[in-house]
Amino acid sequence: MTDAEADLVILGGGSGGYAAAFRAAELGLSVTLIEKDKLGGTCLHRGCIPTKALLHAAEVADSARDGEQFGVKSVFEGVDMAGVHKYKDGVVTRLYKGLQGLAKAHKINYVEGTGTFSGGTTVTVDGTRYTGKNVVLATGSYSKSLPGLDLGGRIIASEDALKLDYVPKKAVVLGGGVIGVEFASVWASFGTEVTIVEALPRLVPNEDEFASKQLERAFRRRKIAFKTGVKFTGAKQDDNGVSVSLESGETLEADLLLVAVGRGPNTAGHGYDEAGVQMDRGFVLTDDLLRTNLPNVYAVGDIVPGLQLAHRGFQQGILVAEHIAGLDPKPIDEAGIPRVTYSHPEVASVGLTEAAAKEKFGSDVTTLTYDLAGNGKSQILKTSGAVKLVKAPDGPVVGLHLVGDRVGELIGEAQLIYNWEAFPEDVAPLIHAHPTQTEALGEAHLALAGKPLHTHG
Amino acid sequence: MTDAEADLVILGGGSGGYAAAFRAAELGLSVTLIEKDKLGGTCLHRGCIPTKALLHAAEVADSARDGEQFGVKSVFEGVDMAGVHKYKDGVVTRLYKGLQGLAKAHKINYVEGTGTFSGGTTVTVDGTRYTGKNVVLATGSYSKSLPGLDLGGRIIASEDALKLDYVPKKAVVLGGGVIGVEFASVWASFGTEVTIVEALPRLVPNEDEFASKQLERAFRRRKIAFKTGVKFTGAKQDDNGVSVSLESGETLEADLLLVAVGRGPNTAGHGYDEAGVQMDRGFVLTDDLLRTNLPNVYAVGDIVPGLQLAHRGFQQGILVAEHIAGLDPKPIDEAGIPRVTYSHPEVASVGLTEAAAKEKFGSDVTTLTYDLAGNGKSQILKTSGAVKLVKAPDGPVVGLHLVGDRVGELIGEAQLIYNWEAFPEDVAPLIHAHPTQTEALGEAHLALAGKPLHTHG
Amino acid sequence: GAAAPPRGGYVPLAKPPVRKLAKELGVDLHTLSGSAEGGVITREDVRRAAQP
Ligand SMILES: Cc1cc2nc3c(=O)[nH]c(=O)nc-3n(C[C@H](O)[C@H](O)[C@H](O)COP(=O)(O)OP(=O)(O)OC[C@H]3O[C@@H](n4cnc5c(N)ncnc54)[C@H](O)[C@@H]3O)c2cc1C
Ligand SMILES: Cc1cc2nc3c(=O)[nH]c(=O)nc-3n(C[C@H](O)[C@H](O)[C@H](O)COP(=O)(O)OP(=O)(O)OC[C@H]3O[C@@H](n4cnc5c(N)ncnc54)[C@H](O)[C@@H]3O)c2cc1C
Repeated sequence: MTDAEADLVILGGGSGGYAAAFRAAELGLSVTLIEKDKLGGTCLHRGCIPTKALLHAAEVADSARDGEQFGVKSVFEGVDMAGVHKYKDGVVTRLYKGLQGLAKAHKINYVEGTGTFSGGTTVTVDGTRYTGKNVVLATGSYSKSLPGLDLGGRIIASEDALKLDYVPKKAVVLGGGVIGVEFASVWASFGTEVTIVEALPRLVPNEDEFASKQLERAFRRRKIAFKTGVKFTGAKQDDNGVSVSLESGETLEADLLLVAVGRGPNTAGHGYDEAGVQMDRGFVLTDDLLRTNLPNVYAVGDIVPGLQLAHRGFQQGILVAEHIAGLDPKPIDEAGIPRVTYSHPEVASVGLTEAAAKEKFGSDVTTLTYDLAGNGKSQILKTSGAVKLVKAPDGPVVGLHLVGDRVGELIGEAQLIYNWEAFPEDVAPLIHAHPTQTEALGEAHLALAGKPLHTHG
Repeated sequence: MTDAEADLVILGGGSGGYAAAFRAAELGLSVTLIEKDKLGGTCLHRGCIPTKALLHAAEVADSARDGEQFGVKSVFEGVDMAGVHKYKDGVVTRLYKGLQGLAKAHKINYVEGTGTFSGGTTVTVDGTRYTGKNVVLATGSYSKSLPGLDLGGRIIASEDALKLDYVPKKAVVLGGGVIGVEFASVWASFGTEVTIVEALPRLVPNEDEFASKQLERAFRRRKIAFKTGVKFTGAKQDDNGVSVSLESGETLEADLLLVAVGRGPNTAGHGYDEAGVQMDRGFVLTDDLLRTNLPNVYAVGDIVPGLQLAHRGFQQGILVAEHIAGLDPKPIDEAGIPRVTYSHPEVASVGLTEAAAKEKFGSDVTTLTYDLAGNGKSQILKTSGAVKLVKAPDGPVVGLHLVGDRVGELIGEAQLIYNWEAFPEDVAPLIHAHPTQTEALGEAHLALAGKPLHTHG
Repeated sequence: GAAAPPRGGYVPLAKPPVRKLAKELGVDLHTLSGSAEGGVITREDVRRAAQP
């Protein structure tokens, strides 16, 4: 095979890699995109999309189960996992086709195969050398486990959990972060007895404490058990089940143990080390324009320390492409990236937690919490939860935190408020549509601006 | 009874009236609020809230009916109208209690009774004269009918439609505006065969044509029949049904005819005319600070020409209170008030339609439409629809129009974009959370800024 | 409650995206007087101020 050149060679066709590819192509650069598996990567095939399909099936199940509360004579007779997979795979396939179409339209040179970074700005695939004016590393992440805990059989990671062809009777979920909480929520809706084990003192420990409390309250009501602040010590499995032991001495019996203790950077065995890419605990280190220590070598997505989110990958990929094309993109404010946990109820946030804001701005930070009990649309949905705002002293709103069914969609507005550094007084005059859940955001800003409408002043 | 004085006397305790009352009280004014029926008015008791409860029950019904598409074995066995009303009334009652609590907390002098505006700044209730430094007229609106079409029996308006204790087999809905479309949507979900008759050439005729087309396509798929551009000529009823005749010569047979041809201002018989309040076709005329032609007499809500929406009433009520208290509130940009039709699918908009924008800015207005087929979360929900943006030449985004299930919640973000006069370039760098429906807004702005991500460039 | 309403703090007379733009362009809004109604600082005011 002859060697090939391009303006940009990208290793890995996940969220970060393909976004860089598309944006670079739009800007007139020639792009080679190397992917060993499927365009779209983790998010499309094993992450965001399939999990959210499961979560929607779970919502449909809950809705049918609870129909009577709304005067609807509906019956829930269980879940047909083959049908769920058909639905889920259908969604993935359609989006996958769309993505492939976009790659074609952008005239991306798509190379199927496993690439190795060979130093300089060259990636080698099956002996062929692809040399770019620039290289972007975007090899993503993998499900981690704990020392001594081997995946296999009844001990599974999210990849296998997505393919399960039955609904477990009892499951233990190790890890109360976003992935653990989402699967716990799905299974509970499908009828599984779930227990979450989290070493840190609360569920969704990266969120504001307020959000953890709200979520824990909701999970308690849903009879999703959780043990926080307790360490896992070991798991044993046999034909009948898996038994999970905790530091507390307790043992949990289940059909299945889902290991959701985080995702590690997929940076070993691809030549990074050998080429001298600077790394820390496996993550590729970059400056705020995503440049590694090597000239013309960038990194994006889950291999870069920070939030492991698809849209962060998109944003980073776009930034890198624009920087390479000679535009002047601004560094990304990591706190301005919206975060959503799509469980029932949802947790959504952007900006700083109260604790982080106090660290940054001192103790004069103000906060305001608005309960969804006062929000008509949330009452109609029969969801509870709240909105919490965090405000810098004499400054803008620097943190927005929401818990409740469907509040993930409110993060679009919240994202503008945080990133445009709006003051409560900017939002307050804009009375929100009635009755929507967005009104909860509106009311919170009204109250923070000193002019509450539907709250006690 | 002795006569009473207050800084502010408000006639009518609906959205507009109570918002004025609460805000005025917050600002230290003494307030008398006169209401002949129930605090909360049309919106809470006969409008926004009960209709949205019906629409949510409808969503639950659809979800149960369609469970199989998602792999959920759910069965829909019909609607139990007694149960629906229990749910709906439960929501209303809870919010009503909250509102009464707020009135108490604000120390509003709440007067139950029918008031008559006696000129000056006095309202009389059962012989007692309530004189304010200022008066706010807020008597709301009523369901109109057409000449020769008397309500009664099988010919009903929205008030009765909300109380119906059965699901009609066949219904004709006269009027394809927001109220007609919402009831059509509910009944179709409950199993009714519905035909909408609209004299104007399209459903939701106040919306951008794009939205009408999208909604009509969706209704066609749902087998909701509609006849647009055709005039109603008469209706006859007997024990077996109602027969509706159209100008086209066609006759529609049904169990029920819902008349949803608009709402008229409730301004007759309350002394307005006698006191010399300037009116036009029954609507009270005001300047942009909601002042009538009479000194210290204001009007808010549905009696003022313009959008008949609860949150417009809130916004106007707040403005009036602030103006009276000596603050300097800015006039409301009517186009900046978000509009949502909560049907399945929803229609939401803020700012100008393309036609209005072209009238204002000339033909160089640009538009961009993003189809929800490219939006992962919409695919997961199995909803179709689109987002349309309208942009002023070398200017900001001046119109945002959305169609699709649940897009009503995206109007919060859209409202900030319109009212803050954002350019597509302001929104584009803020990559939205994946996978949410807000991404459709994000992608549309990316594309309009010339940097599409998940669209063909 | 009777508690004093929380003070919102100073809001420069520009819409949030314009403030954000000013920040990116290194324009100090306090040095500008707005050209729009009510003294509101517009995008053009900021762009003009940003020109060398
Ligand atoms: C269960 C789960 C749910 C999630 N849900 C969400 C969510 O709802 N929202 C959200 O924002 N994020 C979510 N995420 C995270 C999201 O999937 C990741 O942040 C995102 O995929 C990271 O993109 P990436 O481009 O860095 O890596 P990846 O998407 O992992 O892509 C890396 C690609 O590189 C390829 N590759 C690796 N090595 C090589 C090689 N040597 N040669 C060629 N190709 C190679 C891989 O095959 C892969 O396709 C979820 C993740 C999981 C696991
Ligand atoms: C079916 C339906 C659905 C709707 N859905 C929505 C929606 O989803 N979102 C939305 O924003 N809007 C919706 N609306 C519109 C909304 O209800 C109105 O815009 C809003 O209620 C107007 O508020 P108002 O204060 O002007 O009048 P009203 O709410 O009508 O209040 C007027 C009050 O004045 C009282 N009153 C009248 N005359 C006297 C008198 N002489 N003495 C004492 N009291 C008097 C009445 O009893 C009433 O309580 C809907 C309306 C209907 C009919």
